[in-house]
Amino acid sequence: MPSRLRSRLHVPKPPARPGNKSDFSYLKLQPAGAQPKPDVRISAQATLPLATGLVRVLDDNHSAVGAWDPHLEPEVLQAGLRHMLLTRVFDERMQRTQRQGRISFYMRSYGEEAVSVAQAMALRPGDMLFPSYRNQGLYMVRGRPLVELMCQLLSNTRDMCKGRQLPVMYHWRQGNIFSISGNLTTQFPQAVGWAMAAAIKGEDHVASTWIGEGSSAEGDFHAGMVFAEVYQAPVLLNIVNNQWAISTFQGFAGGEKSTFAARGPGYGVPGIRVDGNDFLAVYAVTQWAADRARKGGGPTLIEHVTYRAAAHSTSDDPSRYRPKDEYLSWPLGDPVDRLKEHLIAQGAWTEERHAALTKELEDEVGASWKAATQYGTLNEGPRLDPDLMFEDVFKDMPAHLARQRDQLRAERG
Amino acid sequence: MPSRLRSRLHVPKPPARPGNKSDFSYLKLQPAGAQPKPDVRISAQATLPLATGLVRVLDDNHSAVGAWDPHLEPEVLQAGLRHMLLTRVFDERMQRTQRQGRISFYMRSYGEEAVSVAQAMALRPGDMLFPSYRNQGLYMVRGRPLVELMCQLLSNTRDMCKGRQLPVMYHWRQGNIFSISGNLTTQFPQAVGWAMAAAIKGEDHVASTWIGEGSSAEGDFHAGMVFAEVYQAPVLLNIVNNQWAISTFQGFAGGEKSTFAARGPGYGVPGIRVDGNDFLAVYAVTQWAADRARKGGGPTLIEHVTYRAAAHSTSDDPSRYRPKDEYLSWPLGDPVDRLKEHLIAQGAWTEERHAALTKELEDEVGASWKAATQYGTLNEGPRLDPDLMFEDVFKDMPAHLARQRDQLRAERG
Amino acid sequence: MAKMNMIQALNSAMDVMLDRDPGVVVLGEDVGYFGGVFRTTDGLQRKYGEHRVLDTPISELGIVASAIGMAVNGLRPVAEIQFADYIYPGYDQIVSELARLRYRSAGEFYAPVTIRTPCGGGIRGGQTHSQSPEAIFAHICGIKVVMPSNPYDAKGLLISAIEDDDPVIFLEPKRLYNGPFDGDPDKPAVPWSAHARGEVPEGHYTVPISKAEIVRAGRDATIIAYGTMVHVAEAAANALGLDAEIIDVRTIVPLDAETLCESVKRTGRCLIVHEATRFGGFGAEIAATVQEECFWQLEAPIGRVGGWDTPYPHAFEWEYFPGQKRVASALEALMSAS
Amino acid sequence: MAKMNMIQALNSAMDVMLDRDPGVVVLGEDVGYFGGVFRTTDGLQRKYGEHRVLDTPISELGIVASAIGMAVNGLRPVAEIQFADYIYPGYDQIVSELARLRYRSAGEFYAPVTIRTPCGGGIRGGQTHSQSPEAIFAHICGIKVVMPSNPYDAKGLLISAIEDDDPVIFLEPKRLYNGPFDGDPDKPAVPWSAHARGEVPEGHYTVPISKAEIVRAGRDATIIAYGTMVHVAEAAANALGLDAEIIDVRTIVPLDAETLCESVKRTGRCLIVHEATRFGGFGAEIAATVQEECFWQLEAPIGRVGGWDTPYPHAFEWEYFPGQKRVASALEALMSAS
Ligand SMILES: Cc1ncc(C[n+]2csc(CCOP(=O)(O)OP(=O)(O)O)c2C)c(N)n1
Ligand SMILES: Cc1ncc(C[n+]2csc(CCOP(=O)(O)OP(=O)(O)O)c2C)c(N)n1
Ligand SMILES: [Mg+2]
Ligand SMILES: [Mg+2]
Repeated sequence: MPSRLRSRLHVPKPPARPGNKSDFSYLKLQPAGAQPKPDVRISAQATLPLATGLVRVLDDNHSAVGAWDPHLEPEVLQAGLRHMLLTRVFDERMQRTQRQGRISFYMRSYGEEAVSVAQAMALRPGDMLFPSYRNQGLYMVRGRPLVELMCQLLSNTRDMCKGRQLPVMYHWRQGNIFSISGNLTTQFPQAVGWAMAAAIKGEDHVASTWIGEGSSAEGDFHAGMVFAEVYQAPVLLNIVNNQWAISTFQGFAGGEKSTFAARGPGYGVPGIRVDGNDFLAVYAVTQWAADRARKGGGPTLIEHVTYRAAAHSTSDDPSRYRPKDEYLSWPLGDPVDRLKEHLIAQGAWTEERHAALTKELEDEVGASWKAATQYGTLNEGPRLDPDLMFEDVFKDMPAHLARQRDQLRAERG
Repeated sequence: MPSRLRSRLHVPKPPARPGNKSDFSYLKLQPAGAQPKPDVRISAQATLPLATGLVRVLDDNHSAVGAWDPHLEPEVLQAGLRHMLLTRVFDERMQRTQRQGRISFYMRSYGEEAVSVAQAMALRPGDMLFPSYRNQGLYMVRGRPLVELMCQLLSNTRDMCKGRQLPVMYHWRQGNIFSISGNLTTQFPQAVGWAMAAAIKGEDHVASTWIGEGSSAEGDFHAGMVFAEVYQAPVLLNIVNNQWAISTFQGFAGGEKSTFAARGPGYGVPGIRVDGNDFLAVYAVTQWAADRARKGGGPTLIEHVTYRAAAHSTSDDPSRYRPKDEYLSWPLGDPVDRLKEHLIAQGAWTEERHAALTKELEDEVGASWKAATQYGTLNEGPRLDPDLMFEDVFKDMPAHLARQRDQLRAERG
Repeated sequence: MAKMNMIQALNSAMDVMLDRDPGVVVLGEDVGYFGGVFRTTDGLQRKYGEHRVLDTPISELGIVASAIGMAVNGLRPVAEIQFADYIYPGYDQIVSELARLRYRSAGEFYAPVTIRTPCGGGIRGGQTHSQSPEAIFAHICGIKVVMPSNPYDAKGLLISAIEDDDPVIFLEPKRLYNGPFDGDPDKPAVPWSAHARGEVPEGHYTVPISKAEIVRAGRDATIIAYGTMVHVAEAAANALGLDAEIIDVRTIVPLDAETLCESVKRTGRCLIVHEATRFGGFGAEIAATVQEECFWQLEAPIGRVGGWDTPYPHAFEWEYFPGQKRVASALEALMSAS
Repeated sequence: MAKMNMIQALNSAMDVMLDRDPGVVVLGEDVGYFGGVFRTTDGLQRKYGEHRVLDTPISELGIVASAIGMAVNGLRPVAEIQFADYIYPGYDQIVSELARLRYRSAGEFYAPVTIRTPCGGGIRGGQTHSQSPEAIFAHICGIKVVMPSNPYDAKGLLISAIEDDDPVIFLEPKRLYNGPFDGDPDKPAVPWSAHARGEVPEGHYTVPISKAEIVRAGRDATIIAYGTMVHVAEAAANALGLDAEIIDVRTIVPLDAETLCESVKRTGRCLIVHEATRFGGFGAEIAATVQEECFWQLEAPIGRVGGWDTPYPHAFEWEYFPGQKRVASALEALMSAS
């Protein structure tokens, strides 16, 4: 290999590394209200401006403006604020318990709470959700008791996963939330299959699925897009572009020369790029896409522009690969703050109520934690029965697993 | 499942099934010369009209018109005609030998000859080709002796694959043509890797790869697109949309609501949709994309609109799933006829010369066949040594394979 | 009872299940209008409509994934992978998702998907239309693996698979589609209509998953085989005039080790025959289990016959295929060991 | 000689090869700027530039496929798959392409790609960060499979793998990254610096692929193991005071059956230990081969110890892991059989 030649390979570079000043000038932004809201029967091609632009509702003065304003009642917004705040308080507390060694692992959704919360609120309870590991807000909206989530994190005797999954890999059949996989992007085409079945059965439900922008590079993304387009499946396909996939920025997933939403029209699927930190915009876009799907219009690809404010997980240290305080200069702000300011500007909220709500939620989380740890922690009893390890591999336990169960019993004495 | 509800699943339907009149009204066409030819430094987004339109050069009067006319010398066109005709004559003859039971399997490229021939001519010998099984024209242009191709088809003692591959699964290291895989689409991201290496080495070569429109549904397509965009790899990514993938029409690959070329801009990759039966248009588009790649502009996605005039393979009977004579109403005509008529209109060809050329090529193919069969056929000797079966699994034969080779020797007595 | 070849028997199984259970859907490349490249789904779309018998895009990943999603939404998908050699793009969805879903969700979610796929060689298909990948599924916990050797079993096992709430990989030895095959390609082809197991009931019946079958009782040795190799083994034993017990494994997971070991304990000698490459093949698991359970009764090392550890080469099909000669010489070695 | 843990040894192997051969490139998710989630490629991008140490999109399919293309264009890619549990999306490119290229093109094309990937459990990773998938590669002809058990071997074998013109799957038992692990999680961690095999030359050297190593000679039984289990087996044998011969397989394909069988012929007893699920695991191939070659010398059935045939559950890590107790009771059964 002649080393005198200069490589012509293009290597994407994030705008800033540790020690540099943060720089988000690469982000194509638009002011709130700039995007018109088309009829849901619009063709995929005609959504291109939506897919390359940015749907925003909340402006810099905390007002809701433009065609995408969903005109939600203050009670709905207050509920949204509560769910987002609960998500954040929950995340912070669980992060701390991990640092204390009481759970083995945790992943926060800090800075991205609007995505899950606004979307879950805009969907119906019968709609089926296929989340990634960073969508805990869905559980808050659908009302799963915190204790049950915590018991999963603790792998204790009430763990919904019976000790089999890493923390945060929840599922909830009754609440129509699918089981989270450790393998990225697999849920994306599965959601399409679920939606195809809803269509085959002539039912009115839609499916919604979430992946990170990094995960969109997997082949599963493509399979999901192609099947969704071919069968016009009633499904919301969400890419949460939080700018980072562990240590690689969104340019390594293909975000340099196009937006992720713009892939939609290429496939014949409408695409919308939305300010993922704008509760109202996310709500409106979700409502629009769900309405479209229910009316037989098929799938919509939604890119949520947001920022992963926390580390990837408790195993990660982002100060090794990006400026420590990058989140402070994120141009789309904080989703909780923005909704709070909007409510205050509307006269439907105060700093005092906010402080009180925060305290209330912290207490709720604290009390739930206390309750959850009664059922055991990873290191302290009571513990799940190890016999459970051999169940649910198959519906009925085959002979060789029964033998191994007995062998383990003997081993444990 | 309540069977009284009506399914809302959309199921793509081809315009015509056996017994129906052919109908190509779904095809979005444009007249020759309609598309402007942009500078190769154009952004991916700006290629959208090229990706949804249709680049054509040869008009209905057999003239070359518009900005994409590559202005080729008559000698070049005559060479192109010869290669296409040779491809066709070769295909026809091999089809017949299969029917006579002398080779086990064959796949023709009838109706699609312009794609491989014009592209191979527009590229340089040092450019690396990653074909599918329907690109035999590449071999004609690069000049591999027909006897060598035939020996592969015969799996005889001079088979380049040493008896290991199905017919048509050629390769040619010296001619820079990669080994064909039975597994669809795998070559697509491999070509991108090859191009990345060329860029890393600072070399000037480009890679070019071909898949069918049906094959574009595989995850490998997506990986190829993402890697090509991220690293701006110097590669031509060709989708040969011949309307059919065995029995399913292009709507089942996602062609109903968008073009295949239009996926390019979605990914941030320029896309061009070209009349695949127009030698001049294919040539020009290829030249443009290769020039772009060599100048550091990165990948181009090219959709060739053509028609699979023959059966999928000798194992297939298309009259079971499409009108028998559909090809006769294919609106983009026949690539050989069109180039021939263009040359005649230019005064650089005659019916007589065409007939003579046809005869010459038939004789050449006939003589090659005679020569090839000297080296054995699948059923008649001489045969390859079965010991070869155990070679090239690894570079050096490990002990267990040597033992198996000896065991087979004993078995054969 | 009707005469059916294996294709007709499989078609009949799907027909019966599409009719009985409105949740059953059939999907795959070319399976709908065309009826499949082997015609296994012929006529089903005409009968049940294009919303229950679906042509799909060419994406094995998408076929498996969408089937999982459909199954989670209450359907019972029967997915075809056109050739077993093309199942690998769907491998992650099978291994990480289909096989794991029940376990990781503690039983709340599960996906009763059946994946049918033609396997094995002997049809001049070359290395990408001849593979037998059962071992790479057998090692994955959470998925059942089945391979029939005749039309009667094929229909009964496929109905069992579709009715099973666990996912099933259903491998169809394509060389047996039209008739039994004893490994001799020069003999005239025999149709299933001339074979007892070509008698197949028209309606619903099941053959249980996880039960091996003693095809032929014998005292001198036990031959354990499945798929095409059951017939080859029988022919080889006959040619040697050996009183061998021949067992058709039928279900690879969960394996009916009891039936196998009980036989070997009686005969003291065991040969395992499969078409897949030998190294790391499923025969190794059988051999390891049999030697463990029957060590004290064994009179000779357990033999294994399989495909050579090379890809399946187009021109050397019959040198590659583990035919009667290879089985017979392994049997001779087995019987003479002492 | 320097003291290195396994991560440093692997890093050093890549460093040496990047330096010696301008065709060597390293690629994978997070391997570039960040240096890998286990820091195995730490510092390499800084030293060799971002055109030789590449961060990639999150697509294991794309990583393997692009590595194949690069290799065909004269480079020598070392690809990292972040966890072995995530290798399946690349399985088709590995099985159908990487492993087959040389064969199908009769040697004209080949792809000297090394795929490194951390495997095995014991780090509280749950079912998707703990798998040991060697068996699904061992069964695929055309690809070598290696698993080291200590820093010295890790570096020497990785250099051999990179220099090898055949593709190599290089499995790194991640529980051994920082120190030897004997299966007892309650004991304080021991660093490699306290172990003889933590002495690693800084420069270029190789450990040959396809050679097993007798880690400890012994007369009473042969324990065959690889990866983490070498250390567990040693501890279990010590605890029992058993004079066992312990063999580290090191290379799974091509298997050094000779060394294994020669030992078993001497000891007459054999236990095989691996971390992967037992059913259809690579231990089956070893057992099948050993019983075939050593039948007349065997004094007891060959034992196999592996992970249970379930996914690797987060909360039951140590009940799942085949630790000293499980190995010891298998050894006791092995020694008492008669
Ligand atoms: C198939 C697969 N490959 C790799 C990983 C390891 N991994 C876990 S999360 C992650 C990054 C995902 O980034 P992104 O999709 O952007 O989601 P985010 O974490 O930003 O929400 C990686 C590479 C995995 N879990 N699965
Ligand atoms: C991975 C894989 N899946 C399925 C097949 C079977 N198969 C061979 S060709 C083909 C159709 C391909 O159609 P298209 O890509 O449009 O190419 P064309 O034959 O029209 O040139 C199919 C499904 C295969 N070879 N590989
Ligand atoms: Mg991300
Ligand atoms: Mg096609």
